[in-house]
Amino acid sequence: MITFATLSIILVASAVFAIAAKSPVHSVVGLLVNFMALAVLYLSLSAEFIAFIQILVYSGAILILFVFVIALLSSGIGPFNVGPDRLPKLLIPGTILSALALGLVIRMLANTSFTPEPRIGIALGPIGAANVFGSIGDFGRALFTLNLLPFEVTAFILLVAVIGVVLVTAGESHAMPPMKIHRKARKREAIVKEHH
Amino acid sequence: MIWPLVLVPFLVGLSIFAFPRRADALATGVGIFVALGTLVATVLLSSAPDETLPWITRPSFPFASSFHVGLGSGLSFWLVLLTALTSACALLTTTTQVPRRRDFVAWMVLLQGAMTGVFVARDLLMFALFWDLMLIPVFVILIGWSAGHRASAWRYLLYNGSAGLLLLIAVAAYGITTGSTDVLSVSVTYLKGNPLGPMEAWLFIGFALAFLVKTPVWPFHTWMPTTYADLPAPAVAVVSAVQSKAGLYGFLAVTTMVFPAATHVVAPVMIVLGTVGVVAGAFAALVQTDVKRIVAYSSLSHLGLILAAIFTFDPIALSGAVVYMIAHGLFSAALFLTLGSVEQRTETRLLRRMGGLGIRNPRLAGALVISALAALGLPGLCGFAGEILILTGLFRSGAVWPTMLALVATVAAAAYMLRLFQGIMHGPEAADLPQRSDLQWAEGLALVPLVLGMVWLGINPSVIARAVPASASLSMDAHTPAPYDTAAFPSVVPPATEALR
Amino acid sequence: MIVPPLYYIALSAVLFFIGIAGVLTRRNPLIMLMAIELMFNAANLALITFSRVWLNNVGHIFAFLVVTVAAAEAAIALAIVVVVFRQAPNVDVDQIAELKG
Amino acid sequence: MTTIPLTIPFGSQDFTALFPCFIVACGALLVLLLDLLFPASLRRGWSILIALATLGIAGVSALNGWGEPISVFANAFVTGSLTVAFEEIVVIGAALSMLLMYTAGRDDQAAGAIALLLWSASGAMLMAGASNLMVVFLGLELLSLGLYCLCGFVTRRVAREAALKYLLLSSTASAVMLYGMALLFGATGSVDFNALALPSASPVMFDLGVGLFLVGLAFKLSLVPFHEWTPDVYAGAPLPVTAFMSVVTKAGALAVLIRFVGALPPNISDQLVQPLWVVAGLSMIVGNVGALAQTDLKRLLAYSGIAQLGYIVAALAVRNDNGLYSAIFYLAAYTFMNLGAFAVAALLSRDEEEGTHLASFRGLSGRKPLLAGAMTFFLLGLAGIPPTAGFTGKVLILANTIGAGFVNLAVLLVIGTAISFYAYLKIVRLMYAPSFGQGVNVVVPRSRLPWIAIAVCAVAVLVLALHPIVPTGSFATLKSEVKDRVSVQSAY
Amino acid sequence: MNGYAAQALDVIWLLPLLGALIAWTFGPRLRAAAGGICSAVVGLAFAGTLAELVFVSRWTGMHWGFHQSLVTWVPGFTLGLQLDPLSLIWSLIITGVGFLIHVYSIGYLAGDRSIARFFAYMNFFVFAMLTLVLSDNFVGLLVGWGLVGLASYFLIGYYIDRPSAVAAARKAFVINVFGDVGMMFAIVVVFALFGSVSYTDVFAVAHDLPSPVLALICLGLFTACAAKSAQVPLHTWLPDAMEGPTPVSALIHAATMVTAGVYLIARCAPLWSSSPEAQELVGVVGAITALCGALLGIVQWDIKRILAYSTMSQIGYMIMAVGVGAYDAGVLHFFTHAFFKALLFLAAGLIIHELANEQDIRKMGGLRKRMPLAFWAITSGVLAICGIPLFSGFYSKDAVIYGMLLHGHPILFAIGVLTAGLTAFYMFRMWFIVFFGSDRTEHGEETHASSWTMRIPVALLIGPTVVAGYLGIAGSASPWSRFLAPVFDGARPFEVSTPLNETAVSSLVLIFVACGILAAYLRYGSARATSRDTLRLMREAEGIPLFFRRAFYVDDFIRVLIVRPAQIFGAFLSRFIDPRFIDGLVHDVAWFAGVLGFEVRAMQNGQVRGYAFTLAVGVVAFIAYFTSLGGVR
Repeated sequence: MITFATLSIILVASAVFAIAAKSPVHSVVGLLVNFMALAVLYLSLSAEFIAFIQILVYSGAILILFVFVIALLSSGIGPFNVGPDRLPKLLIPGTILSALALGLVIRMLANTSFTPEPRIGIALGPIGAANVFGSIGDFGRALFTLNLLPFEVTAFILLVAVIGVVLVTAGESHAMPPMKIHRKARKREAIVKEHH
Repeated sequence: MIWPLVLVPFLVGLSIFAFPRRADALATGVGIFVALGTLVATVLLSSAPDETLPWITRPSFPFASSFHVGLGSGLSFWLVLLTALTSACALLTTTTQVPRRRDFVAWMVLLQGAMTGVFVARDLLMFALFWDLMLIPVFVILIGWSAGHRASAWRYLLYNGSAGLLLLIAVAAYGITTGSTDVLSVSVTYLKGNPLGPMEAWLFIGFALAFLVKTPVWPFHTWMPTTYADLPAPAVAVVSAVQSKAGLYGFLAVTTMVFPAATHVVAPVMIVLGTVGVVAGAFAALVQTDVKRIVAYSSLSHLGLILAAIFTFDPIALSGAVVYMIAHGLFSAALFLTLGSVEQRTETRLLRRMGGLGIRNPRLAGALVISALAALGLPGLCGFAGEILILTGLFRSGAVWPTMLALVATVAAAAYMLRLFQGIMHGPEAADLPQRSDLQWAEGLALVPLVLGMVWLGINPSVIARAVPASASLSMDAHTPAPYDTAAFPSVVPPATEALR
Repeated sequence: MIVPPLYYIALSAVLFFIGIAGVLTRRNPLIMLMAIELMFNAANLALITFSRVWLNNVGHIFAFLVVTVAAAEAAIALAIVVVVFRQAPNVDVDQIAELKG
Repeated sequence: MTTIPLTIPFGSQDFTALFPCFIVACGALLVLLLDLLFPASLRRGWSILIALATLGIAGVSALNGWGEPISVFANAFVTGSLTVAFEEIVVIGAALSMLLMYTAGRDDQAAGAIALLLWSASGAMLMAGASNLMVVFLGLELLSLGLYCLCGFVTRRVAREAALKYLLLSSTASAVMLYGMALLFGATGSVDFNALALPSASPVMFDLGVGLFLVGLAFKLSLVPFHEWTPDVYAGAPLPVTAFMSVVTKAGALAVLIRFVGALPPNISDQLVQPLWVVAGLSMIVGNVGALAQTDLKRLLAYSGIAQLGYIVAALAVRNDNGLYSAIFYLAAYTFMNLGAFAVAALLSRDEEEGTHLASFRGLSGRKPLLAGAMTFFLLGLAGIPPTAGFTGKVLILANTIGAGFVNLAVLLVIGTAISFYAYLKIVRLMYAPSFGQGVNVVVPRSRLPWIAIAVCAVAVLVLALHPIVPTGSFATLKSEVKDRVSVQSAY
Repeated sequence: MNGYAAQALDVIWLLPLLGALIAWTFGPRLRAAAGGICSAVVGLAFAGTLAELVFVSRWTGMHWGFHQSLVTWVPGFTLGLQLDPLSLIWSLIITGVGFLIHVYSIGYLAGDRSIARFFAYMNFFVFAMLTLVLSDNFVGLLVGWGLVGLASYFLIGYYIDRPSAVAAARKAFVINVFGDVGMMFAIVVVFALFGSVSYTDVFAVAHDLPSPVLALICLGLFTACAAKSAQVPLHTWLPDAMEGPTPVSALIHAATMVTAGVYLIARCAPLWSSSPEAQELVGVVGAITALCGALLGIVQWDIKRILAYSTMSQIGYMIMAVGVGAYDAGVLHFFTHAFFKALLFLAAGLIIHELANEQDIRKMGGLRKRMPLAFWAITSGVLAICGIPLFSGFYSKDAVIYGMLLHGHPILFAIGVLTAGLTAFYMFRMWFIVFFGSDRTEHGEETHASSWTMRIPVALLIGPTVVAGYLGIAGSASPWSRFLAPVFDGARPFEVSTPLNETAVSSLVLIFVACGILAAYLRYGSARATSRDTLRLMREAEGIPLFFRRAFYVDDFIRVLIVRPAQIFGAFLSRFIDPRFIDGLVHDVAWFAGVLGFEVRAMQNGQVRGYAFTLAVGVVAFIAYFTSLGGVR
């Protein structure tokens, strides 16, 4: 219970930090903490394989990708600039709306009676043991037998990701020069015209 | 064999679009040929049996519909004839009056097909299909060939499109309630055994609004003056002659059959609306400045009278209504066609800028005056034949006030029709008129059959007077069925006699 | 399970709606994407909790698939963000509003 | 430590059932591979050809599944008439969009784009038969991920913007849907649709799960108030992608919706799906009203699509075969009418500029009468004016909704349609009004392929209107599919 | 023979139509020849009618003369023609006088550009008038009734480029249509009650009708009479109708068409005889018309308008007579009036023609020597109209006036006598001013000589003007009454004993006539009066009270009370109700939809966060709904 409480506090705090941080890099750090805490929470739920995946994929791959992009976008034009806020009034309603929805869901959860009847298919066991609920063996068997179809579909999803990214960015290499140069060129044209 | 009456115009109309761009004469010729062919074929097919093809079937669909066509009721036959005749005449006049003739002719032929479809449909859904189909040619002609502002096209669409949707929803509801929409050739007794219950009122309202708008009847008429004024003459001739009959045909042949109870319940309302239209149209026509609007408002007046007649369910009035429907078709077509010729010569539609055209165009003046006289109900011409039957029926069924008001409107009709005719043809010649020759052969040829029809119908309306759908004159009281019997015509017990004695 | 499962669900709900709030209030597309990742993770937490409760490992499979999809989506999303904002002076979704009406 | 043998419990029947879906996905690989072999100038043409061939094979092979529903892959996927119908719509939509591919991107991008399009299509086909929350999610993502990229693969700024907007909003909606799925899983202990009808461990959680799931579907179907992405994304995306999106996404989501709603416990499902009818009614009005003021064909069709999907969802309010059939019928009609209109726009497009601004339709009847006629025909169909499939479809929807007592939906449909007349016929006016004839350059299209699409669509719209006959063995079996779901796969 | 005669009836009836069609179709080529053809056609018809007279006189015992069916009009009901003594009399006048006037017109309109059109109209009129009188039913009657109105309209407006003619024509037609409508109403009632509109059927049961119904029918019919025969207050078109060429005035607006009302009442005698209220009404209106016509005739200066008012006044006599039941007298007065009024018009036409269309009598004077034929013709006509013994008018008018007394209407009798005096005054006023005194013409040199085609008809008409009345000598025993007996036998109302016998009445009338003539002589004819002519006449014109000059303000009343309100009502409907109210409502709805469209556009502001917000609102709404269900199972 204490573990759960501690993790909850960490999770909520890091999540709030992640979305409230000024700088995206701070957000990434917040998110990193969040994902780590989640992985611990998964362990407490006997999902050891998912916990590893969580750290590997999320913290290891996705967040690094974010850092990359942050670096890429801020390299040429300095730190992130923010333009004028077109919807300045959205901050408070947005927050209120989310809180309202959360309140509704919490109220629902508070009033509900949750009576699952666990199926006795596979036993719970300590983390790290083989062939217990949540172990790699258990997971792998399920993935490659009954859930073969979803697994195969993920192959195509990853293919789509690869080809899609190539397609989107391939267009870029042939694209117009960056806007600044473009603008300069236009200004020059205008000056030439004036001279005429 | 009835199918070609509908299909051929569609196929030909579409194929005309594929003609070479400058093939105006060819297109017109083909269009006229189709119309005349329809005319001849209709005469030959006058006693052809109904034909049915499945369309929507159960159980995959909630109700059954079929492509069911027939010329059975005499009214359909005459209206199809009228459609073909006016189309042919209108197309003849396009030779001088319309630019981009190939496309125009194509749309006109399509319009003819759609209107024919409305009149031969024996299935409610098919009826609704052709009903909505009539919208588009008129709309396109309004935007493509109208002289006026484009608002008229939208107004036309707004009124008629919405009303068509009401018809559609009512047909759909009818289908789901009864399981079939193929009912227009079923005997009325069968329908009496299958009441729609409380739904009948709502369904009838849907049908009735569509019919009232299309006719149009006061107060659903405000689309009409602008539409009639802006449509080119050949198109408006067909629209006013035939399309306006679709609504009346609907009341006469459709609602009486499908919703007999509701139709009888609303009769007083309809008579009142019709009568208001009679008066409003007549007086409004007195003060119009645009010649086509004069005729438009006069149509409102005449069509209102027919509506009132239909809802008396009196055999004489119904005969009159049928005669007057055809009569109105003839004279309004002739009026608009002549006004088209006039507009072409004067290059204006404003009455105050016209005058003296008859001095150089005596034949045009002759055509206009005969049409105008038929319209104002001059005894001996077709308008009178219908009018007196209608008034007799109205009076006989106790509608004394409508009769009186209709008579007042007739006086007004004389005033506005003469104002129209004299304003155009008489008086000093307008100084800045471009000098054009008298009626060209095509225009004249187009008017001849219409004028002959007006005279013939005025002398001999009995042929058409018989064409009352059986369901229309059906009395609601089961004990005194009054099926329309020609032999019994003069000896029908006059209900008014008792009232007066 | 010592901790009632609904607590986990409540926690996931909190994370989920923090994610939603992030999408609604932030203008930096990267942070919006992170907020969306947060929402996916909240759903994952719920899935894994339920999986544990029902002792049905299909929730794990589902969570695994979600992680995979999230990775693919992140890749695509970041590629799009890069091509959209590389030329833009501001990394701010508010400025990307050429399409409207 | 015992090793449990790893045997795959699926046979040829399971794989055959998914063959159409797989062949499309593999066709994409083929396109990518063969792209390396062709000279640059021919690449696009060959890619399109291969894609069409693949889709053709898929379309034909899918017909095998027609008949009784059979569940495969441990009830992750269901074949049968319903699935086949949606698969065919997806295949046709994809094939017709493929014919417009000449209008978008450079030749060297074509293969990639076509591959993505095929993968998206396969995602939608997966959704057509998905009967498992996971498969739904994966199908949805396979469909969407490809589309994010396709929206932004051309260099126009608006296309990129569309991609970004689509990405952000769609991901959010996916997350919401995913959360709903998690709740459903929690309430039922299973991801199988068949478990939905069982008594749930927490009814309230179940309800909320249904609600969030429906949000996700409503977003994909672009129903109000989840519609706002639609106009912007349609307007920004390249023309063939918009065309594809407007049909295929909807077909996939609709299939899921039908199956999901059918799987809900009958005694409470009315309450659970009620918001859907509200949303459908709102869509009819907002969609048509929004279309009134548009000046771009793609935006107009986006709003129109919002409304049309409103009609289709309204048709589902009737919980029987007739309602289902009318929805599918209307979807098919919408597919052809919509894609036909896009095909016309494709013929008006130039290299750098898509011919979707309404101004490019000015005086079209004078320049290209046949094209104008076809466009008029499609627009009439969308407006529900005969003789088009739109008319027949609308009659069926009206009859069904009225028959089921949803008179208010029928009335909203009629009001919406009346409003839409203006929106659609505005284009007809532009094409036929004489004074607008001048000032528009004649466009030489890059390819005449869209003509094929136009011809197919026109014929289909007419034939569906006049001969809407269902093949034998229609969806009469769906009811049993819905009811006999008491036996839940014990494997889960 | 009877069968042949009946078959010939439609030939007689259609001959003029044939002429009209020929003249209309080939008009431009025929030109002047059209006059010959059309006259010949009418002449033929006249000959045919005369031949029919022979048959009819042989079967005077038969009740209804000949009958011939034509077409089935509506199921169960056929239109037909019939020829009985009454219609025969009218047919003779129509074709006979019509023939003369046709011939006259050849000369009168010689050189006119569209003379063929004129003759087409004239022949068409003859056809229409024959339709009116030969029909055996009310519908045919109404057809003829309408068509004569049409012909009259065409002919009044013959000079289509003259605005006053066009206006006069329209006025005449509209008022006539008002009459048609009245008849239509009557027919509607008849048709609705009896299911038939043939005379035979209707008259057979006329006596059994309840009197309000009968009165209603008669009222409708009388509206038609009043409009067609220019009875007060529907008379205003007649003076204006003089815009037409003079032969038209002679034929239509004097001899035949305007007397159709007389025909109608005579024809419907069975109805009238059964309805005392209707008789009363008709008699009173006729008397008022006779008096008003005479009064207004006094103040006119246009020769044709004088004759027009005199026509109105004389028709008042006829209507009065047939109204109260003196059918023989009324019809006889029609008969004689047809001749002498046609003669007067034609002779006036001679003058007008010679003076190059001058119609103002103040600009005439002293024409006695210059135009002897016209002088003698008009003199005989004036004597006839004033009822001087030996001239036809004496017999017919006295019969009318005596008829008033005979049928118990002393007040009408008094009016009749008074009017006779006034008639003498205004006719002789015209006579003196035109033919005596100094020559005041302004166009002395530009006169057109009248051709023989004009002179011969005038000369020929002088004969019947004198002798036509002799048929009516000896009252009910006269050949005239015997001839008409089959028509009116069933409808002869009661007669009362009179204090005065016929001779005394004649003497009384003659005294009044003499006074009138004397007054006219003193004011216009004496040497003293003629010495200071033009100026005095002009001044006298100014002195006439406005009340008379504006013809009792009837036109103004009609304009203010009917025409203007109708126009205002129409404008209100079409310029306010339609666009503002009905269309406005629809327009507002459409406008609202458009505004909503722009609202939707405005909401679609391109901000992705905004879209997300909307989406979130939807999500929250869904959450709220689904959590509120409470998990009911």
